Amino acid sequence: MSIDIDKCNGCGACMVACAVENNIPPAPEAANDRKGITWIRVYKVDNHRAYPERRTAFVPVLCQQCGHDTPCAHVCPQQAVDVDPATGIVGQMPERCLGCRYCMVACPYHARYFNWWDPKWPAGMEKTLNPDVAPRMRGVVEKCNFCHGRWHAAQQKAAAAGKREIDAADYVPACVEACPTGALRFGDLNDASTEVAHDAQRPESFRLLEKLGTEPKIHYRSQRDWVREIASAPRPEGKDGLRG
Amino acid sequence: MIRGKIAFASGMLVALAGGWLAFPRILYQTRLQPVDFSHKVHAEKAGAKCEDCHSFRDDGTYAGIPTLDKCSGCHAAAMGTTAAEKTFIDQYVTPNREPQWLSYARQPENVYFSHVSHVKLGQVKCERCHGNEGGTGALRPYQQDPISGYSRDIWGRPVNRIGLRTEGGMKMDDCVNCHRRQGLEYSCMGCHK
Amino acid sequence: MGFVDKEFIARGLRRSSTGRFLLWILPWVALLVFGLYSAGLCLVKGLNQTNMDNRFAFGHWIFLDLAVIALGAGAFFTGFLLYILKIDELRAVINSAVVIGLVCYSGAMAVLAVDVGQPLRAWFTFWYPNVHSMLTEVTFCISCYLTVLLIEYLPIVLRNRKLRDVPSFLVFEHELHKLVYVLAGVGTFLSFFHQGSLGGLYGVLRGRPFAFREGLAVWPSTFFLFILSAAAVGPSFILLTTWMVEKLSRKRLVRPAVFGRLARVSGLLLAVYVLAKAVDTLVWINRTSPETGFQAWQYYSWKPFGTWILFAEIVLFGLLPALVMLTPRLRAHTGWLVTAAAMACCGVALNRFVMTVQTLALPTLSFDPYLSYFPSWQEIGTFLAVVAYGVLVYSFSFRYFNLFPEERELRLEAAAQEEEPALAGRY
Amino acid sequence: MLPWNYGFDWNASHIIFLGAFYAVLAVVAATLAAAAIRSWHALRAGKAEAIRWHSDFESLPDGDRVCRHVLTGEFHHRQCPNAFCCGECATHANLIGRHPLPKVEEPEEEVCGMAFPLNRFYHRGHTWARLERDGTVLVGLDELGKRLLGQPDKLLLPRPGRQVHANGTAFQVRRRNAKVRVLSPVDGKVVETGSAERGWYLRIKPESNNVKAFQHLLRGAEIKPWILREMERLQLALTDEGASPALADGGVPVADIAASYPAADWDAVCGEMFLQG
Amino acid sequence: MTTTRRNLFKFVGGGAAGALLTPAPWRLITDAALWSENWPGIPRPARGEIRARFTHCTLCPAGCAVRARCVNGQPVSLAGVKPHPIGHGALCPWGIAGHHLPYHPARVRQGPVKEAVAAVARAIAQRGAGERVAVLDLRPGRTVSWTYRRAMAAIENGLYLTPGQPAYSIDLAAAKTVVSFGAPLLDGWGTPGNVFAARDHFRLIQIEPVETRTAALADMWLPIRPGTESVLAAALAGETTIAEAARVTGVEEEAVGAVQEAAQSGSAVVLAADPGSPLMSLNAKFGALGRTVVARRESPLPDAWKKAAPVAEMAAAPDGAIRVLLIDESLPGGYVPWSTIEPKLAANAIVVVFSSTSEGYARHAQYVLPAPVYPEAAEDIGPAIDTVAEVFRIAAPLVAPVVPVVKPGEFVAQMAGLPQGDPLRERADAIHKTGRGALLSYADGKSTPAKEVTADDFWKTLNQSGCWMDETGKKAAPSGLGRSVTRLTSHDELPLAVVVAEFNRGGLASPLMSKLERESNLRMAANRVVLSPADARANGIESGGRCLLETACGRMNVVATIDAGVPSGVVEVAGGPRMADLCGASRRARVVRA
Repeated sequence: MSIDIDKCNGCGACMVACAVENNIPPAPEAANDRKGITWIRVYKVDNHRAYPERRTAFVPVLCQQCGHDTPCAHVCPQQAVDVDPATGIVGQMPERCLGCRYCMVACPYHARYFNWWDPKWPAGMEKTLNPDVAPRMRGVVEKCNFCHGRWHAAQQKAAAAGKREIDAADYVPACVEACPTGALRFGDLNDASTEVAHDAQRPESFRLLEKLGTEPKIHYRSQRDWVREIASAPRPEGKDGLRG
Repeated sequence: MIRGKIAFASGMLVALAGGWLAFPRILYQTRLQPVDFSHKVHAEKAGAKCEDCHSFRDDGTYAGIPTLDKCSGCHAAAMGTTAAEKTFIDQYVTPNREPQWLSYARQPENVYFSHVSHVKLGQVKCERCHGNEGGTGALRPYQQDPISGYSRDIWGRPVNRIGLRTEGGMKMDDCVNCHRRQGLEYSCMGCHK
Repeated sequence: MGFVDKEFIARGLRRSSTGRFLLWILPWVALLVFGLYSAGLCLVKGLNQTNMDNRFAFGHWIFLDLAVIALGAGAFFTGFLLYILKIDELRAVINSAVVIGLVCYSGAMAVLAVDVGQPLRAWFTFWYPNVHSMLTEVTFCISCYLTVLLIEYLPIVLRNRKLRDVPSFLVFEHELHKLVYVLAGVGTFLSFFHQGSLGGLYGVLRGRPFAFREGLAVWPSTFFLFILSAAAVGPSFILLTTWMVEKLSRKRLVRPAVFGRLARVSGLLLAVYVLAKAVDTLVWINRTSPETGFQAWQYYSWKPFGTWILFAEIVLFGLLPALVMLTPRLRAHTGWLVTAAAMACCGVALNRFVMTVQTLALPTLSFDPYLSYFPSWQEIGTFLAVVAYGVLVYSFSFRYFNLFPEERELRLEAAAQEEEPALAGRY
Repeated sequence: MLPWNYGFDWNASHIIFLGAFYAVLAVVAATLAAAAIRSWHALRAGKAEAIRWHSDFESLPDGDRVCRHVLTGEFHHRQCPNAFCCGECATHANLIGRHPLPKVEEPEEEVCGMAFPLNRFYHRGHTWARLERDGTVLVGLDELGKRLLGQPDKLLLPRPGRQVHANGTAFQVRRRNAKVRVLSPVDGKVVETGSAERGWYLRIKPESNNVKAFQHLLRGAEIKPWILREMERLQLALTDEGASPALADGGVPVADIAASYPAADWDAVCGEMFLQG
Repeated sequence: MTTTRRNLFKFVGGGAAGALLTPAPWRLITDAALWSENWPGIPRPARGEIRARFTHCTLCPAGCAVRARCVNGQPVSLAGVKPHPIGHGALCPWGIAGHHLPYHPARVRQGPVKEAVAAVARAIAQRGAGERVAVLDLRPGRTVSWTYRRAMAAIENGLYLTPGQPAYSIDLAAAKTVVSFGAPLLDGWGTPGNVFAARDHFRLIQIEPVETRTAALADMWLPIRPGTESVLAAALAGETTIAEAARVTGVEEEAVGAVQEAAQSGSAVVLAADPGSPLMSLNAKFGALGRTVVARRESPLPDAWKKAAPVAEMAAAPDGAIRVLLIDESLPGGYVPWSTIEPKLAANAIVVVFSSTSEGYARHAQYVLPAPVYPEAAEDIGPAIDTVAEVFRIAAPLVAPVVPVVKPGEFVAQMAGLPQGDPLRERADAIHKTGRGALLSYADGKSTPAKEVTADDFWKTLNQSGCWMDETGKKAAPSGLGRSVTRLTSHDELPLAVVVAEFNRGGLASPLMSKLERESNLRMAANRVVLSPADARANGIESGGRCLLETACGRMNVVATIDAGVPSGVVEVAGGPRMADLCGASRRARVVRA
């Protein structure tokens, strides 16, 4: 996946679409930005300067689907996390998870979320749940899996047509589909012909905390120098410049 | 001393009997299907192939147990004289009420199973997993494990899965074994949702 | 009243009256009940009862578990010294050490059971283990070692005066005790591994440069540091507890020589640990961390975690107590001894705290806020339950089992002293 | 965990890890099993009493484990290495060989006002054994033992036909809070039970009448120093139990010591004197 | 231990040993784990046939085309319609989760319908001379708006009021430069898809006191002193000197110059946060009229509807004259601060609100009647501010109303005794009769000339999967640009200028909005304000602290966030009815600790 930060206006359509697609319940009363569940979260990032030099950018962060010894898959004690050799997508099996949260500790991108509460929808709203995704139970970890429900649907469609290979057009994650500005793009990075593969090669393209060697599969890009700096380690002096 | 041995042995005996004989009976709760339906009869009269009733939709999704309108297609009025049909028509067709069929092979919520990819791509026969349901004269009672909420067919009929025929169960192990044999083992999310 | 449970107390041991004993355990029982209530809340209502969150996925439960298990290392290490290295003086404390180990480990396990979101699935770790995960190693080793401890605890229980009257118990205890060195060996093996893998738990986190360490083969340096530190403070903690029990029960339980020996072992290992830790820290600051793009100084620019924490960990609570325990003149002085032991224990606790809490508090993404966390009363309560449980188990063991084999002897000696020195000389 | 579990494969890491795990389980299980089997055998072989005596002896304070040759002054300081089974003791053998016990004229020894007839053997647990003409052995409490237990509140004698073992329990006495297992001086089968009035408690058909069977028992010249030492121990025990005034040194113990020290924890005192664990 | 007790133990021991050799314990352990997968409280999504249905989003005037993924007819997710020439398949977060609204826990579920009818009838009958019956239509330009106007024409002294609706629309595609005075261009203004499609082709100059989402992505952001926009405008118009403007507004001179240059370079357009703002008249200066700013076109009407009440703004209504006020708040739209409405009401006025939320006018009305919410009601949406073509699109209902609702249109029609009938159908037929334009079908993206389909098919397609569109009409210059002057009564004693940084239309929003407002800090919740560190320090407020927002009209409990990105002297607030009521007239406030 590739994300053009210069396009993102932080509307949050991706976050809502994600929650709708993946049956993520609305926040309980006591939930806050530290206990909530947002498989994709748009962070409001700034250049640590005061008004009027302040400049803001919006950075959608989702599971970076790390490639090389994937931190979370590596530490899970009971194989609830695995990397699909075919797609490179990091899968999380809520039914196998015992909720030790070691994987969350291991993830540098905070892209994993724990079900602190039982999932609850307002009366009647459970009618609007997506049948292709199983709701999770309390006490397990969950995260973005590039809308596997949609992947299954695409496979099923291909199978119905007697094909084993899915049609790329049939499989687009909800966030990408929902993004009104076209900041998010999705495709096969290994296929050089795809847009994303091309995006990944751009000079202004970068990945978060690349030096950790986790080889994330989300390629961000921006023309603004200060935005590209967010890829690197935190700078303490800016810590009070952040909201929330 | 000897009395002690007897006590021990008898305790063991009681436990063994309970665990092997009583437990499987109390573990499952049994429910009857809403209508006494005969696959056999319908196979002869209505359609020879399973797909005739258990059809696929255009997008490849599996329609599963046919809905009432499919039935009322023929059973708008009584065709035979059986009591079963009469009750069916009186209770469901006429008031247009969907019968609450109990699906023996319904996988738990977190399983993604595509019939079309198995039947169409994999060339798997329905009987391979469902046994000869189509040939049965009557619907067997539906048995469910109330704790896990799984149908008994998922786990396989024998409670301990000992002496289970290869197609006898629909547990993850059974899927995996078959997939492994054909080198079709994917990631967790390949079959889970 | 006084004689209610007399027959359960070993002959020749002096124990307070039943009444006073009940008085002593009463507050602890109350604490236990409260703790169980808060633990129940967490189990029934879920972990939303805690103040942990997606960033602080590990809370003070994990930190205290690590600390407790490190302190409990006294059990295996004393066993190792006594049965494998045949340092016979330590027979005087081995029983007590076993009980302490049992308490620490079982307590830690209990808290872990509350800490995980789905305790009903905990056994998956055994059934579908991911053998590459340090946590798997921890789970396996700790549960095995807990079993071993229980078996080691069995003889102590069976030696109870009342139980001994049953011939089969008596004989079994006798036979089992003959084989206890095997268990000690197994225990040592297991403990070395899980103490290590507890350290590995953090060392392998390449996503957390603050914790990430290089190492040998699959084991990061923290693996070995944790083993060392645990082995080092284990004896200190035994020393500390024994001293406390002596003070509380106003009895002499072991000979000063034993204290001395424990301190010497502890001090020596602590010194080695401090050295290793220092080297490791330098390597980490100058190589490991920069390679991941994180400059080490930045970790310490987030208050309150200044460099002082490094100093406290390595010098104040590491080097200092080590020196004290290694200097014969200071060692001879109980006050110094106990203080040093206490400091050593604090040092390890601090180390576990840093590894757990600071690791999580520090931001990794440049736009992360720096977060702080304070446990909720349910979390604290749950842990207090473990403390209370520990005190209770130990109190009962101390009352009804012979935790300090030398106690009777020492009492008679004391009596002899006051009777008349000349006489005493002949015993 | 098992080869047919999902996620298992035969690679090095699985084999090493689970191998180690199962090895540990095996060792622990084996240890337990071994202990169980051996204790079963021991029980079958009736070693229980012997084991009890040995483990008791282990836990006895040094003062109670002094070698009999310290009594006779041949040693200044020696702990008995083999639980008072002098028959197995090489040292004892050659010491006895070099200088046997001096003869004593009087028929009985009178120590601190207590009479100890010399026509019998004394066990260090304050029982005596007298060889009868019919080859049986009478077993009773010696004078000090009597005075310690005074008039027993309860007396548990073994049924005739029961086997008793040297250093094992002969019979049990309850006095105040004291539960005393009086130790048998000899191996043998109980043929008749006596009582306090009759002066003896058990008539035993010993397993053998040869010297070895009585070798571990005190006799003749050993009695006096032994009893003196026992008096000191008693005194020590009493003071330790906070019983004052203690016996004046060499003072004559009253007929019922227990009665005269109501404050003392009699169980502890008797434990000391009757070599209980 | 007695032998019996010992034997009992042995019995139990034997039992335990035996049990381990049976499947029972192991199966129970497994089942316990499986139970944790579906223990009580975890819902099971309904399975069934999955089909796509189409409608239009009524949550804002943009009326984006929506493709709903439905299971057994029940929508489970919404998305835009890719081939749509205006929408380009884009939806905003509110639109994406729109299908949750019928189940919103805070929805108005019942109301005193009969009482309201009776009371209104009585009031109309008994009202004195000169007393008015008024309908306040928050979303003018719909077919139902015409129903209101006809009704008000049918009733003596009827008044049809709106919050004001621009008589122009903006042709972004034709614009090379956009000078926006605080218009949330990239965050809710117009039709998102249309704006973003055009975004790459124009230069955006955002003139705004704080850095909003739009400012953040603008090519040029001019931080301006709040309330001094008119001065800058004057400078751009050449009515004052640039130096003067720079002094007053705090914008650098060269920046002002640059804007002027860009604006005069042709095909520029000036936008204002308030469509009716006098700033819009700048467009005349820059010759945008008829090119980028064109006359708003409404789709054809049945001739029978010509007899309709004129459109008036609330401000224009005579004071104390309105006896009966019916407010159609069923769709969120413009909002007239209550402080503006109150003086217009007669002493014994009856206010009836059709609404699904208790947040808006429901707080002031005697009768609150539950209105249908999207996607329950068949509605049409008038052309959006950035729609140049003539369009007619119907929001076909996707679910039956889950609570007993009152359709405001029918209520008013009945009240005025209008002839029965389906206005939408009538209008559709009228449009079809003209034979102009084309019918765009969403299912296949095909566009067929209207004259080639029958009236019934026309109607059917409009309701199931399409819209009518006529782009042929030529652009005309709008008349009466920015006529209305919004007076800002100044309360200078209040230290802080209020800036609405979070665009919020009011009305219900899906519970999933918690993802943006509470589970992350992406959007400002209604109860939050943002302050500069200086102001916060001055009032002793720390970040996340509870405090009071006080204006001339009242006070409100809020949570403060401190952000160095906010200029001192400014308090950022989120929009919404409450906030509008709170600082409707004046735009100044004070924040104090609670």
